[in-house]
Amino acid sequence: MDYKVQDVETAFDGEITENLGNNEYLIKINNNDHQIKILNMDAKGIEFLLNQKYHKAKYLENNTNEMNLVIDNVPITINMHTNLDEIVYKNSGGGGEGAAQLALKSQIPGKVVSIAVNEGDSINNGDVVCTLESMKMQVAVKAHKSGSIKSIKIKEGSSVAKGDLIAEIE
Amino acid sequence: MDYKVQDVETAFDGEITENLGNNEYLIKINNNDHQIKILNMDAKGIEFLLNQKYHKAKYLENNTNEMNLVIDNVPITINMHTNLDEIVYKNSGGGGEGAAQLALKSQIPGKVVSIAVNEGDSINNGDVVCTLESMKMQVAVKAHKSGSIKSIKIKEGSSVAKGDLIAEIE
Amino acid sequence: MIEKVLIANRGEIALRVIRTCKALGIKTVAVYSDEDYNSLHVKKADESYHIGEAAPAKSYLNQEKILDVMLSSGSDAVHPGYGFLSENDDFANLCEKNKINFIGPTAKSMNLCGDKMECKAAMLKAEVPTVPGSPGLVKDVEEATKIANDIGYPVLLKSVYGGGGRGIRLVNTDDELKTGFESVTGESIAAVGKSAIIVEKFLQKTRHIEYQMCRDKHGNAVHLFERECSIQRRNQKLIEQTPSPVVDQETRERIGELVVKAAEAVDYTNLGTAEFLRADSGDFYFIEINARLQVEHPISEMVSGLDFVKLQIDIANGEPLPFKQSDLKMNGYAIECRINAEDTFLDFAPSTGPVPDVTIPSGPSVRCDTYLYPGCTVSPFYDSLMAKLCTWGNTFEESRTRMLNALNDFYIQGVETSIPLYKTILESEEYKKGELSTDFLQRYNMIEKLKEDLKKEKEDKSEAALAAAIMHSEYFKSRVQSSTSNSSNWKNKLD
Amino acid sequence: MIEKVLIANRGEIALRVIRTCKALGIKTVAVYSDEDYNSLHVKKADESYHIGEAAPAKSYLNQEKILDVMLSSGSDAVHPGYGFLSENDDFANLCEKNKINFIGPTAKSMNLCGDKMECKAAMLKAEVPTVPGSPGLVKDVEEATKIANDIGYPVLLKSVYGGGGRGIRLVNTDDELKTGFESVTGESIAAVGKSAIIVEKFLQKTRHIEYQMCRDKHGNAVHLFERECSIQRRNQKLIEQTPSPVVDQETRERIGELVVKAAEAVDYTNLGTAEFLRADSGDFYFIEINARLQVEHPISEMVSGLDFVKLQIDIANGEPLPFKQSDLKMNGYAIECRINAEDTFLDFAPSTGPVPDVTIPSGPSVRCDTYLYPGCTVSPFYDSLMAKLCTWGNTFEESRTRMLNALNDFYIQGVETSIPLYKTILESEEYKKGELSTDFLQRYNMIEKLKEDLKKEKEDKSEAALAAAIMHSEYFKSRVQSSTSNSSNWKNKLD
Repeated sequence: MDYKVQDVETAFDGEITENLGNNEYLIKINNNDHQIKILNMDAKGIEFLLNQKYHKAKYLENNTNEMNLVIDNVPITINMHTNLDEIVYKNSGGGGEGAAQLALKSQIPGKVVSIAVNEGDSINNGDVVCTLESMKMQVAVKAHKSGSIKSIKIKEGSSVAKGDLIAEIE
Repeated sequence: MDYKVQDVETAFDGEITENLGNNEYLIKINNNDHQIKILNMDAKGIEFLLNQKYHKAKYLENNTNEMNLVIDNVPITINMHTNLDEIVYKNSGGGGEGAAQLALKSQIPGKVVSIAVNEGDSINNGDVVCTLESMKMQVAVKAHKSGSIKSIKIKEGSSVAKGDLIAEIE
Repeated sequence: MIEKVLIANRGEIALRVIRTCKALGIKTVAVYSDEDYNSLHVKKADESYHIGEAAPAKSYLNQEKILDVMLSSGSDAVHPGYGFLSENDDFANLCEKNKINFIGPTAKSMNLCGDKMECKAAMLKAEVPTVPGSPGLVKDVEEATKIANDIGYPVLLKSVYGGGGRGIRLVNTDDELKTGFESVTGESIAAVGKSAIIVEKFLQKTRHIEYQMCRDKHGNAVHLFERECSIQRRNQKLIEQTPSPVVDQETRERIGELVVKAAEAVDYTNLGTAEFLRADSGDFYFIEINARLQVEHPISEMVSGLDFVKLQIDIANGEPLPFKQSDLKMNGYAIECRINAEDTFLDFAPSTGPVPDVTIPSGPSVRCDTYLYPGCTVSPFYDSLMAKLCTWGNTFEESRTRMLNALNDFYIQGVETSIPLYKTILESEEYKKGELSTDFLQRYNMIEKLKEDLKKEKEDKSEAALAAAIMHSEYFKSRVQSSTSNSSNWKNKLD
Repeated sequence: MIEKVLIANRGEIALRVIRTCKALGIKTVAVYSDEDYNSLHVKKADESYHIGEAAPAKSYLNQEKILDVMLSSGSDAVHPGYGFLSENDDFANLCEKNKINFIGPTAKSMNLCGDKMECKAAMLKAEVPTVPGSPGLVKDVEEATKIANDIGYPVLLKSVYGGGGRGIRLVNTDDELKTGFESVTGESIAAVGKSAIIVEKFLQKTRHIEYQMCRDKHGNAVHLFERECSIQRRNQKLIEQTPSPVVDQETRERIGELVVKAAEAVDYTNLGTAEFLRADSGDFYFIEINARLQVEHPISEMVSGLDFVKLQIDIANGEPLPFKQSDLKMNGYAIECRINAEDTFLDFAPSTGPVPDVTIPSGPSVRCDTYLYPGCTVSPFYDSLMAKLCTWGNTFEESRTRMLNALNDFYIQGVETSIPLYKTILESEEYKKGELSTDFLQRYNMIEKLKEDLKKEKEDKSEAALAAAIMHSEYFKSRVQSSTSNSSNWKNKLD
């Protein structure tokens, strides 16, 4: 089976090759043998020694061809496509995804302090759309693209959750 | 309803007198009013402010007329008899209970290092019956009563769990 | 003598104060908002009273309500912590009038310190050098613009009621000044309910170095050495250390004498902090007095061996200082990292929500002041400081490596934290060499370095992650298979 | 230079060693038995190897197996911790032969220290006073009885391979000596695989005061001050503190000089401890050298500011001591409580099993070295020490109250612990006044006091317990009732 770790260049090929008993297995990753000893395991996570070194993983949601897990506190997404070309890269810094979308969403929860634009205004990428307050800080929400404000979905004084729609820009 | 806290002299009378709303209640203990504010509660435990002071209780097993709980890390047994005379006192230091019984039980887990008596021997209260090893310590198990050894239930080198039968003394 | 203290605060600082009170046998009274009924300070105090809604203005800033609790609970003193009412002279006044011992400076002295312009005038009189800027409050944007043009951009706009980096903006042009003026006003009103602004020359490549002041009611004053707090973001401190790498014993004593003069100039009592900018030239400029216990006080406790909250209480009780300047010795090196709930890659935007699991680091010379516990919640209503992680070492290198260890041990599930950034900073050559400045993050591209570090970390963990993934897919299979096959040399291929 | 250390131990001391190695950039190799696969030292080390069954003889005492792991893992050094192989000169020898740097004294010096009689002879030669007793090993019970009658009962029987209070018995009569001889032999064989016994005069109302020795491979030696470890049960230390309340600076220096002589007399290298009995007269008698890092080393670290494991590694690397005696200053007061899994009321019998939940205390100047974590298990195969809780204070009173706070914060679910006893001891007038002796528990009826304290605690908690009970029974009722009645002024009587 082929694997691709997001944000990491190399692709991997991995399989279990032998059950050594006593919770120990041999696995092969890119043709290199590794020894695994499972210390604890259930559906939510696993603790194991890989080549004598301890690791702890928590399994988060996963679907047919993507697995999200946290290993040693590092969140990692693994794609299990056989066709690696299909893999969509995601950058931990946000940015890339949805740049072509209409929707400007809030990346933080907060209270709407002020709205800087009106419907129909034209706006440039990076212009301030509104200001949110959270944890005593004022945080500006900026346009993710240039265009005109199609609709504003928030009101001054209201609260928004992370991911809530702020405005549509077309 | 009448309550008796084990190892504590006074008996208590307690009831809920008023639901003040917002998770606050008035309760009466021995005719004194107390205010309770519940912070968290489920079947396993409760966190509350009693007269503005925080407490945390975990509920352990309880049967019809006895409730075992740990409050602020202090284990407490409450008897809910209406007839207080029936209450059996238990002392946290062990001791009293079962002094009339045949069974000498181990109060610790350990490995049997040596057995000091034979079946049929007569023995005095406090004499060493056997020696157990646990956590690198040798601990003597002593007779809980005077009498003769009816039977020995352990062997040298074997392991015993807490509560296991060591010998019967009659 | 103080016997019962109400702590008019929340979070780690409330816990910090409770801890010392317990050790001194002083009763503690906590107050809490709707948002905080499950917070640790409520659970650790001797008594806890609900004081209102989540928004600070309706609870932790509600002076009348807090006064009610002080009086009804029989508290004879109040500790304001930092933030909230700690530098509010109206509140200090209210306490004084009601015979509540306010653990801090007098309302009068606080008022003088809080009025940044009057304070500056007092310092000039006492021959403590200050930063060039507006001679007093500026009335409006127009006046601010005029002064900015006189002393030359860049300038800082500061709310005199701000503190901790809030209510402060760096502006480079007339236009920036205009919008900055509005947001500083807004933030200051949101935080403390009022606003008034001064303008100050912005010095380039400066270090933020501050001195712990300590003065009793009899006029005995000492300084408790310096702290360097140059590593900041948005003018808020992230990492502090003591001693400063650029303060030698001669400088320590020379500036220390100025600090004692500064405390005298405003008739300061109790503990406070005199903040300085150190220009690249080596000159020190007084900027302001923080008239309260500082967030970063633990590192000074570590090198002085003193309990600052005890010292505050003793001074509030009218006791004379038990030491002279010459009795005080600095011992070792301490570092503090402020563990914030924030997303470094979203311009340090707040990250809030439930924290199902947390592992708090410990070990030799590690101290962690925090309100976190497994199952707690990081609230959007209050500031983003979740924990103060401090380490001490016999050498700077020892305190630095202990901090790296402790950062690695610190696990906070559910919210984004500044921990990864601190690891990158502490491992950078610039930090190791003590090349600090208030623009450290930008100057040395720390965010970019962090990205590289995280990428490398992912690469390092790839094989282990893959192994975990393989065993996971295998887990269910093997559970199914185990019922049909029990071969100890069982072989299987995934594909 | 040491680059990779195998830690031939488990529990908190393995974690302690790993921590310093990490800070120094040295790789760590853990070993574990069947019982320990879920232990923290396995999870924190860079590599972890299984070495056998739970019983120490089959794993942590298995020299050949441990050597195999050292060689196959490429370890260039071994840290033995305390207990297990730490004072086994055969093992030190095995390491020396295989070019593994044994972090501790040479096999030769260890052998001399371990041979209590030869060690005593060396001390007498160096004019270090020792306790009267047998001039050498006693062959059998008969010889022991003769010597005991010569010097007069009570006497102590000691296995020269014992340590930490194991393999030691106080006997008052010929009969007691006979049974004591057998059990000391048994315990010593169980613990380290061999036994040999000496007889010593038992001094009345003595204090156990020990000195940290430190000597490099170039012959530079210092002492790192004393520790008083008088509070014991069954000759095992429970609570230690430094400085000792009866050691003033003059005494510290005078005995300290003897300690340096003692280290030289046995050509000791690395860190070790010279143990003394202090008679009520004020006289000090050397009893033995513990040729290893001591359990209670953290309190000496706290007052000296030094990392002892780093010091051990530096000395093992052949580095000269970086300080002279005159450079070393004692700073403040430190206390250690050994948190044992034991039932005080069952004559300190072991208490083992799963620990579903644990809260580890933290805070200013609190240090907790422990292998505990929520979900761990306390094993019956190894000793009962779960955690070492240490506090530091600028004064003795500050360290004492910090310890009481920390003991109150320490929650360990599932096993009996010595925490309640320590609270009673720390609150006793005798402890506060420093009236310590090795029979402290009996002399001041601490177990009885503990019973009273626990009874009072139950009384204090009665109302809260009752309230919890009432709400519990009502809980289900009100849930049922809430669907039928929502009156905000609802009244109900239980009966």
